[in-house]
Parts: sequence; structure tokens; C-alpha cells
Amino acid sequence: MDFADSDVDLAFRRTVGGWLDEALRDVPDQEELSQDEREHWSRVWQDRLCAGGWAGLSWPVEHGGRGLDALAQAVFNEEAAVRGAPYPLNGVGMMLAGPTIIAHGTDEQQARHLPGILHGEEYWCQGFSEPGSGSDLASLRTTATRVDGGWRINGAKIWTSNAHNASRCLLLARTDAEAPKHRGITYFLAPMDGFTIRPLEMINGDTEFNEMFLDDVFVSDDDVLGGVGNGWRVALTTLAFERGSMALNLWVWARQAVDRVVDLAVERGVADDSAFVDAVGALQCDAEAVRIGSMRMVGETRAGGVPGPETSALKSLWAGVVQNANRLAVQLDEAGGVLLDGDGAAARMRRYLRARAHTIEGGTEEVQKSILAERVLDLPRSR
Amino acid sequence: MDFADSDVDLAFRRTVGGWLDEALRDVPDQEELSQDEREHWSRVWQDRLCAGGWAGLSWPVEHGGRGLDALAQAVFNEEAAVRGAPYPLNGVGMMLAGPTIIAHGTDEQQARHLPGILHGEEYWCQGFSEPGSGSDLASLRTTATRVDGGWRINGAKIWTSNAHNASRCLLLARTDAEAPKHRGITYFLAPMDGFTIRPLEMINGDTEFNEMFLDDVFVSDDDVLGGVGNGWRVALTTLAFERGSMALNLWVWARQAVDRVVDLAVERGVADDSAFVDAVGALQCDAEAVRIGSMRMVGETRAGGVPGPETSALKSLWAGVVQNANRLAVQLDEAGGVLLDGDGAAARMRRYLRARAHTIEGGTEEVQKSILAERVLDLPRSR
Amino acid sequence: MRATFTQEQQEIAEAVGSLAESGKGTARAALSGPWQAPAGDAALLRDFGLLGVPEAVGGIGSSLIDLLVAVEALGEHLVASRFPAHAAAVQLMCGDRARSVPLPADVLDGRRVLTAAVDAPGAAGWADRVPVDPLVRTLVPYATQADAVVALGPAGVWLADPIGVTARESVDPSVPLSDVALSAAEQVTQPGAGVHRAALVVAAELCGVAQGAVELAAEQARTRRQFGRVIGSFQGVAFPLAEAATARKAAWDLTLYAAWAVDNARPDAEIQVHAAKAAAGRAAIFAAERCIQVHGGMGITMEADPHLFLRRAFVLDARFGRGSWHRRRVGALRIAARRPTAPR
Amino acid sequence: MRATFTQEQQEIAEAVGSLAESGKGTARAALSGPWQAPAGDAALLRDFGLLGVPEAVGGIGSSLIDLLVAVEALGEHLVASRFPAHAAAVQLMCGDRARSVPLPADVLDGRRVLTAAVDAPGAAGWADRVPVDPLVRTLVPYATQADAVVALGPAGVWLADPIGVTARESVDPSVPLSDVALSAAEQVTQPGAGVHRAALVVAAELCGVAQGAVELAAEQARTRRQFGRVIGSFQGVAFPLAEAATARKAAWDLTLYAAWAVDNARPDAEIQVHAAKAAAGRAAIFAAERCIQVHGGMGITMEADPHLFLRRAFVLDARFGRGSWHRRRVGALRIAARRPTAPR
Repeated sequence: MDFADSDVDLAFRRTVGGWLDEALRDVPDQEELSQDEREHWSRVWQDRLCAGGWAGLSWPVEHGGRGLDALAQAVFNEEAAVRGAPYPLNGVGMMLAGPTIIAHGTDEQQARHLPGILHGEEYWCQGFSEPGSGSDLASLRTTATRVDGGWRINGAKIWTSNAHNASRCLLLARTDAEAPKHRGITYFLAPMDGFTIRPLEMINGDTEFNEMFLDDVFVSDDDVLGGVGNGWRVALTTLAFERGSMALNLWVWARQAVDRVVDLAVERGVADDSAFVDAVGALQCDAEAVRIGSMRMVGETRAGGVPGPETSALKSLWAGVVQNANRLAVQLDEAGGVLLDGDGAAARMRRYLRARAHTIEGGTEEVQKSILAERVLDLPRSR
Repeated sequence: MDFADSDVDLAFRRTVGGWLDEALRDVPDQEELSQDEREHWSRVWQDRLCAGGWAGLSWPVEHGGRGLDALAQAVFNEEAAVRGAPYPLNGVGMMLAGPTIIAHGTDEQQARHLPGILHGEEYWCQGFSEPGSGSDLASLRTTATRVDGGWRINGAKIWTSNAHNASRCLLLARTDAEAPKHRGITYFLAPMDGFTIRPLEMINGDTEFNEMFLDDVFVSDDDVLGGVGNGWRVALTTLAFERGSMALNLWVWARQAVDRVVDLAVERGVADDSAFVDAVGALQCDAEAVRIGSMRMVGETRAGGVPGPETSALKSLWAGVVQNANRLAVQLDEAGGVLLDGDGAAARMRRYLRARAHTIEGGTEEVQKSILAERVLDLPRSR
Repeated sequence: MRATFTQEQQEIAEAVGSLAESGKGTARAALSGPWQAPAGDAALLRDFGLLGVPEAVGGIGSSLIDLLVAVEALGEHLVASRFPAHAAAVQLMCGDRARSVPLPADVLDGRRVLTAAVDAPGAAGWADRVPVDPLVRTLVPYATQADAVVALGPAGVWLADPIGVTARESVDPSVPLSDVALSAAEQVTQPGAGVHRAALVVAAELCGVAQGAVELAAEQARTRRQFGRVIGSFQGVAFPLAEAATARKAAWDLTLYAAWAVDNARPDAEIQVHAAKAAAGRAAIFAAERCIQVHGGMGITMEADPHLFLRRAFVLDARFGRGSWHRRRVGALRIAARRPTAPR
Repeated sequence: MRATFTQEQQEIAEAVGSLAESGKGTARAALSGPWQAPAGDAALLRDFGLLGVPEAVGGIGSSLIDLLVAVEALGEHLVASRFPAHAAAVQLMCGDRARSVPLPADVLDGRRVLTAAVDAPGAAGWADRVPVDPLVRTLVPYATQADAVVALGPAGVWLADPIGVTARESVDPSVPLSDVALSAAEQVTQPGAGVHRAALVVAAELCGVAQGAVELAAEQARTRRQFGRVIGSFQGVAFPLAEAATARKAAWDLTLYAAWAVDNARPDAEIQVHAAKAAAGRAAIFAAERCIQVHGGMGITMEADPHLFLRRAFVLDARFGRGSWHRRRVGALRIAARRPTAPR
């Protein structure tokens, strides 16, 4: 077991790091910005990635990519996160839509969409979750009804990032109401004309997600990806790309959360309180466990394995560190964190409130524990 | 709402306290004794209670008791616990068997058993739990088969305190295998001839409990209490008396656990560590909540109510305080608590290990939370 | 022992509960507009002003618990009334047992609305923690909607007209918070148990917030279905709610007992007040966090109500000394009491 | 990055696992009689003595992780072998990178069995915490079953014959503990990373104990029925076990990484070692407590095995500095690293 980068990896990291340092030179700390400003920088950042040739990092060369392995994208994202880079506005296009279309699309579909993604001209969003489906993604109820030359789609989607910037949607809909719930689903590369989009305000005031309402939206047969009724399997591919691309980000966010509360305590002169020192010790252990666990997961993947249920342990540890560190930071505030016009207080409260979602999004804490119970401990299904 | 004792209550407390102070004068601190020594003092203490006329405190006068209300026993036990009195060796007789026989017994049964309990001549134990039944008490499998003039009983019981000192057992057995599980049970006042008793060593080395094996044990019809098939209802009476008599003990044990860890920290000179101060603050809050909650429960009972599901919250808080305080005490020990020949170390480890049982005995932590979920929060049954 | 609610206390809870129902929704309304008095605001100030006021200062023998029962009901429904802040201010003035002058009539009948100015910037609000200078108090609720403030300083308590009020941005806009600047008091009265009495008003509101959050979470758990079952039937959902209910009950019991202890000048009153404030803040924040979790994705949106409980919980936990400070004080007092040199 | 176990490491785990299976039960046997060497004791000392020993001191290029993999497997089965104590002592001697004299051959081939004497009465065992006087060490495992001790003092490490051994009563009788008195060292070597290397041997055994406790608990949860269902199908039972498994994985990952960091003289090696020891102790104690809980009434009896894991967990958590001390050290180092004056 060796945690050191190979020479090749190290060279790649250096290349990436060098480019990032240069490209980020004029980009402000995203944590201090308003949501509009952050969105602005996300767009700028997306353009720079495309211009720099980083958009198709792990795509095969024949599709215009750099032909690196799947891990390269994770490393790039890690190095970007370490530097506090903006989130690219077409992350869904680059890291989910592109790879999924490469894996399951027809030549025609690939020709139609891949160049637009590479050149930052076609923005995507992901229409999987629904208001009623929650943790049980496959219970989705958006319907696609056969019509001449395509499908008429009705339903509602939720938790869609960037819907208002996207022109295309990775859309799951039920094409066969009679089939078992995982079988009757089809995956569409839907144009978003006719989608009604409503921003969803989060408890921290941000609107990073949207609701989307589909009333008789037409999608042509050409936009079925991977075959009618095969949508669940295609969706699993997308979800795997999603997890893969973020594989090395969780630990960065965990470390940043711990560092921020430590810095605040140092600044406030309360960092020597032994109860605080104990708390930092516990947070630091878990944050490092996320980092090391992520390296092991990547190592397994590279050795030809697939990420196992242990990734649920990392998700769970990560959510705990970030939630606890952010709560601690709010409570270190002079006025208990409740006066938002205090120095940095609004950002701390925003992060604390945002972190409440970490045990909900991307598989709830309850789902993670169920996965660990069933697949690591071999306990019977409890849901 | 008034938490002060009434004048009558206060007078009773003073009477009890005065007698206890006197009667305990030569009794050593039980925490420092071996199990044999503790059992010796339990026997001595039982004799003193009987001689002092405290055995039938809440029994009606016509049965030789003092005719006080059910609470009086709880107050007596509270005052005894505060002073660290031994546990009376025939607590089951005085506080469970007597009241249950008074509630459900025939004149003949009352005449046969009550005097012996009052005079400390007939010791009882409680044969409810079984090796397989666990939290699901009514799933008991000990069988009583009809034979001439009585019943032949076969099965095994577990968690029986004082079985080796008792001559009679409050015994539940299944008399009708066809009936629904709560209906086919009968309650016996069983003589213990023919019981095989095996002490059960606990993880702290004590043997406060026993297993009992019953092979073709004969119990006569005269020893059926409350009617054949009515055993579950009678057992609920016994369990209510058990809870009632201990109603004011939990908080005492919680406070003692907190005080002990505080005293140890003061002695060791580590009580000013802020992490320790925080921990004591949290423990103290919960320990006081148990005390106050117990007073409110008693208040409700006196006002004619029945203790509600909130008692599960008290049980849960109590177990948490005692477990956490005892763990903290062990870990304050110079050598991490693992060298048992250190000053007081063996007693601390014994208490820590004993406390692990607090989330298991008397209704597991999981059962308490289920009760709260179902009966306080009105959530559907989850087991 | 008559550790049960009196008939009168049950009636207070009911009456205030009804008013609270009508005032519900003000916490949400304040997210998108300025604070507006909820329906029951005037009635509360007018009709319940004598609750918890000792006879010596113009009361009619109502116990502190009477007042807390009313405040708890308001907290449960997140009513954005000035009444709890006013009541806390009144209690702050009630603490001096030597005081024999009744409180002003217009204060007691709610025509003159008060608020308490206790927390000093950088220090939890408590008499022995408030610095002599500067005369600035923070976290003062409804300062611009009140007629005067009752201030706490190291030397005592005084009724003041602030010489400056700076509105701050509160995480719960339905509890507008301000910094107020005071001129030096000309005359102060002994704080006595005033700060204890007032802190318990805040603790009681926190207990109500915890209760409301637990109820909302339970309602969601009873109705929302996932994987073909109501989610409340999963112990993974139900057990944390049972823990929240337990924490809330502990906090409420501590608060009620502390009020009794203060009213009866029991020697343990001080530590009980700290315990109540600490436990109530913890219970309310924990319950609100769990309420969000049970609501899943919707729980992290402005549209759903759980975050309203969280905002209120944070504001109240911060006032009159933060919960974490009170908890440490509980520990310190308990340890001090067990030191061999101290009388036991 | 090749953050996966090598073929060799997998083979070590397998081989030691087999030996461990045959040595199982010794933890229980010691409850009722004196410690006896388990079946694999001699084979372990003889055949695995070169694991983790750097080439400079007589090794064959085996990494510290190789050794930890072996020790973890022993912990999982609670094997009461002297091997982990011997290996920790050897590692204590391996720390000085300047050292070029190989360790004695009879030590490396297990003919001469060592144990480490590190913890001083009243102080967690760590070079900068060990007082100069008196020359007494505590919590020394297998002192009477070993041929010599490797001692750690403020000035360095030395191989010693104790001038006095006082057997203590261990909460886990299968790990006999003693106090040993030492004469002043005539010659010491620099401790270097020795104490780091040795502490990780203890951390690895703790990770094994955590793993064994989780496995035993899961087995019980898979088979025991209550209310007509296997109890593992209740989330109230399953979720805490998932937490225990998570804590154990975190501890093991930290331990493996710390070993790599020490072997490669990485700048973060120190904090990683503290993190590993802290997390491993916490995981083992937590897992053993949960294992008891899942076993219900039987879990609190001597007859069932869960308490054996708890005993071992406590002994190992106490050695080489208690877990709570290591956790605080992690916090202090992290805070120090973020102070503006410190290089980041």
C-alpha cells in the first residue's frame, strides 16, 4: 500500500496545478460572494475550462477529449477545490452528460451533443429527482406517453441545479406504468423548450436548485438514450460518473470546514480552550479519514475494482464533519451567530444552514446507513 | 405546580429519615464491599426493615401493613437510596409479591403468604424473563401442563435476582399454547422445590442474577394467582408495582454517578479542565431532569393519573447519565482505568461495566424509544 | 408534592394556545417584509401582563410558572409577539425581593411595552459578566417596537430610554434584534433574582420551539411515505425524534423546576436556571435540526417550516447568555459544590 | 497512487488469520486461569519477526503496513499472543534513522521476546511526557513472559532488564500488565520515529478489536429474533452498527496512512499517528459497547464474548498514551499549524 502519487500522476497534478494557479489569478474567494456573483464566476470558469481544453478531460480522444482515465477528472476537481475554484457552470455537461452519451449514445447522438459540450455552447442539467420520490429515486412518476415520432412528457422534477442556464436535460421518465418500477423507465436527452422552471429558495437564501414542471413536453425518438425501458441502467452510469468526478472533493470540503473554524477560534483568541481543542481533534480525525478513505477508494477503482459500499461511510463521515464544524463556527460567533451583519457571520450561517442538506442530498444519511448495514454488515433489508 | 413536600409528606420523610439514619449507623458503604458482603448486609437490612415495621409500608392495614399510599414506598426507597442503604434481600416479596397477592389473591393465598413476607420468613423471586424472550416478554415459552390437582411446569427462566435465597417464585407460564400470546399465560405463586438454580456471572464479576431450570416442577391449583389464562394482566400489575417502588430511585443513582466522577476529578486535580466542566454540565442537566421528571410523574400519579409513556424518557435519560458518568470516571483514572488494583479502580470499572446493562434491563433503550415514538409522538409501530 | 399543572395553568395554556393559533404565520411573513404585530400581540400584552409578577411589585400572586406556561405556548407556534420580550423585561425588574414599589401600571397592563437589554457585545448576558463600560447592549429584541428598555448592568437594573438604537440583521427576522446604547443609569435597583426570572422566560420559549419542531417532525413522519411505508415506521427516523422529545421534556421539566426554585428562593435556584437555559437551547436546536432532516429535501427549502424553528432556536439560545456558556456554568457550580472546602 | 493492499499484504493477513483462528479462545481462557501462550504464539514470534523492520536495522524491506496487517488480524480474533507487544518493542528500537547497527538476531527471529515499557505512572507514554525520574513504567504487557524490555525515556530508547517487575491486575487478564522498575540507562539511542511506529502497532490491534466486535455484533443481529423478526432488520439496531463499522473503517484508514507517513518520513507523520491512536481507541470501545447492547441480556454476562472485546479495547486504548490524550494532541497540533505565526 502506497499513498504517494506515481511520477505520471505527479506530473499530471503539476500540470493541472500550474494551469489552475494561473487561471484562478483574478478569481475572488467564492465564499465571500453573493450567489449572483458566484454564478457569474461559474460561467467565466466554464469558459476558461473549455478554452483551456479541460472540458473533455476523461473523454476518449476520438470524441475530442484528452483521453485520460476517469480518475483524471477527479484529480482535476480535487486540485480545483483545494484552490477554491468556482464550480463550472456546465459541470453536468462535462462530467455527466458527455460520458453517459459516450457510453450509451448512438453515433448520431454523440455527433449532435459532444462538440457543444466541449465548446461550452450546450449547457445541461439533470432531471432525475422528483418532488415525491425522495430517497426512492426509482419511484419516479413523470410519464412519457408514446406519440407520433416521439413522446409526450408530463410531470415535475426537483433539485435541478442550473436549470435556468441549461438548454438540455438528462431526463428520466416512466414509459411503462405496468413494468416493475426499475424496468419501466426511459432516459431522454430532452431539449428544454416547454419546461417551466421555478427557482427553489434554500434555507440559506441561495437558489442553487430549481423545480421543473413538464406539461405535454414533446421529446423526439432521436433523444431516447440507451433504448426504451433501459433508463434505470443508463441512470446508474450517470450516477457512477457523478460519484467518480466528486471522489476527491469531499475531503477537501471537510478540511476547509475544519480549517475555517480553527482560524476563527485563533482569531477570536479562544483556540486554547480545551473543550475546543478536543472538538478540533475529533473533527480532524474524521476529516483525515475522509481524505484517506477517498484515496483508498480511488486506488481500488484503479486496480480494477468498483467503489464498494464503504463509500457510504465516507459520505457519512464527511457530512458529520462539515455539519459539526459549521455549527461550531456559528456558535463561536460573538453573538451566538445570529447577527448576520457581523463580520463574516452571514457567510458562517449560510454555510451552517447549507450543510444541513449534506445528510439529505446525494443519498440521505439514513440511506447511507442502510447501505452499510446491508452490504458491509450483511444485515437484512430494513426499508 | 409546586415541587415542595406537603407538611404530611415532610413529616413522613422526617420519620423515615430519622429511622434510616439510626438503622444505617453501623452499615458500611455498599459500594466498597464484595458481593458476598453486600448480600450479607442485604439480609441484615431486610431483618431490620421487618423488625422496624417497614415491610408492608403501602399494604392495607388489614393485611398487616401501614396502610400508606403507593408513593410512600417510593419515598422510603428514595430516602434509603440517598443514604446508600443496602438493597433489602426480600424486595421482591415486600414490593412485588405482597401487593400483587393483595390485588389478585384469594383470602386463602393472602393468609398463606402475607405474614411470612411481613416477618421476613418467606423470600420471593420473580420468574418472568426467559432466555429466548428478551424484550418480547409475552413470547415466553415455559409451559404448564394440566395434571391431577395442579400443573407440571417445564422451561427456563433468567435474570432472576436472589433465586438462591428465595423459597417462592412469581412465575409466568404458558397454559394455553393455542391462545394469542398474551392470553395463554397463567401466573403462579410457585414453591421453588425442584427448581435448578445456576448463578449467572455478569461482566463485572457479580452474580446478582440467576438462571432457573424447571423440569417437571409441580405447582398446585391453589397457587394459581388471578385465574388460569389471566397471567398477563396480573403480571402487568406486578410490573406497575415494580416501576412504582423504584420511581424515585433513578434520580438518586444518577446524581450519585455524577457526584462520584466530580469527586474523583477534584481529587485528581483535573476538575478545572474546560472539557470536563462541559461534560459535568451536560450530565448534571440530565441528572436533574430525571429527578424533576420523577417528581412530576409522582405528582401525576397522586393526582389520579397513571404514569405515561414519558417514564420511558426518564429511563432513557437515566441510563445515559449513569453510563456516561461511569465511563468518564474510568477514563479519568491514571492508567485509563485498566489496572484494577489501583485505588478505587476496581469499583469504578465494576460500576462502568454494570451500567452497560442499564440500556438493556427493565426495557431496552430500543424499547423505550419505540414507546416514545408510538405513544408520545403517535408514530406507527416500528417493531 | 403537587408537581402538576394547576387548573389555572391549564387554562392559561389553552387561552394562549388559541391566541397563538391566530398569530401563527407571523414568523414566515417576516421573511419577506418588516415585522408586523401578530393578531394576538395586543391582547397578550394587555391581558397577561400580571402573570408571574410577585405581589410585592404589583402582581396578584401569580407564580412564575404561570407566565412560563403562556410563553411556552407562544414558542410552540413561533408567534412573533413582543409579549415574551416584554415579560422578560418585567421579570428583570421583579427580582429584588426588597423592592416594595409596584411596577408602573402602564407597564403591567401592557400600554408601555418593554424589552430587556442584557447581553453585552462579546459577553454572555449575566450581571457578573457585563462590563461596566461601554453602555452598549446587543441582541435586544423588538427594541424599535418597544417603548423603553430594562437594562442590566453590574450595579443593577434600570428602566431606560436608549440614546441610540442600531437595528441589526437577525437570522430570524420575526425577532428583530438591535444594539442599544444607554446613558449611565442614575438609579439602579438590585438585580436579585431578576436575571434568573428573565432568563427562564427565554428558556420557556425555547421549550416551546422544541415542542413545535418535534410536533412538526412527527406530523411529517406520520404522513410522508418512502419505500412503500410511512417513514415514521422506520426506527432510523423514529428514534432520533424520540431523542428530541426526550431532550425537550428534560428542558421543560428543568425550566419549570427552576421557576419554582427561583419563586421560592431555594438555595439551588441559580444552578437550576443555568441548567434550564442550557438544556432548552440544546433541545430546541436539536429538535429543529431533526425536523429539517425528517422533511428531507423539502426541509432545506424556505417553503417548508422547519427552518423557522431553527432560526428562532438560534436567536433564543444566544440571548441571556448562550446555551454553551450556561452549560459550562452548570458544570462549574456543581464542581464547586463538591469541593471539600465548600459547604456541601 | 497505489493505495491498495499488496498481494503480499493480503497473504500476510490470510496466514495470520489462520494462526489467529487456532489461537482463538485464549482471551476467554485467561479469565479463569493464568495467561497461557496461544497456539500460534511461537510461530508468530519466529516467522513474522521481520515484518515492518527497516533494512537498516536488519530487515528485508518490509513496510510497517505489513506488520500492522498481521497485528490487526490478531486483534480481530483477540489472540492473546505476545507478538504484538514484542513487535511494538522492536518498532520502538527501529525509529532512529541514523541507526545502522542491525537489531540482535535473537530478537528478530523471536527467540528473545521483548515488550515495550513506555507509559509512566500518571503520564501518557510519549517521549516528551515521560518524566526523568522515577524509572518506573506501567501498563507493560507480558513483562513476566518476556525476556527483556525496550524502554522509552526522555533521552531515548534502550534495551533493559528490569530490576523489578510488579504484576498488576489487568481488566483483561489475557494481557497481563506489570509495573517495571528500571535502572538508569547506560546508553540510549535516539527514539526518532520509534514511539510513532510502536504506537501504530497498538492502534492496529485496536482496529482489529473494533472489527471483531462489529462482526460479532452483526452475526448476532443476523440471527437473533425478537417480535417475529431478525433484530438486524430494525434500523434501531442496524444503524448504530453501521456507525461502528464507519468508525472502525476511519480508524483503520488513519492507521494505514499514518504508517505510510512514518515509513516515508512525511511531515504530517506525527499528527497522523495521534489521529490513528485516538480514532482506533474510540472505535474499539464504541464497537464493543454496541456489541454488548446488540446481545441484550446475554451481552452483560461473562458467558457471551462481547465483554472480551471491551476489556481488550480498554487495555489497548490506555497504552502508549490514552486515546483521549492523543485526540487532544491532534487538536492542538492542527490549531498550532493554523496559527498565523506558524508556517502553513
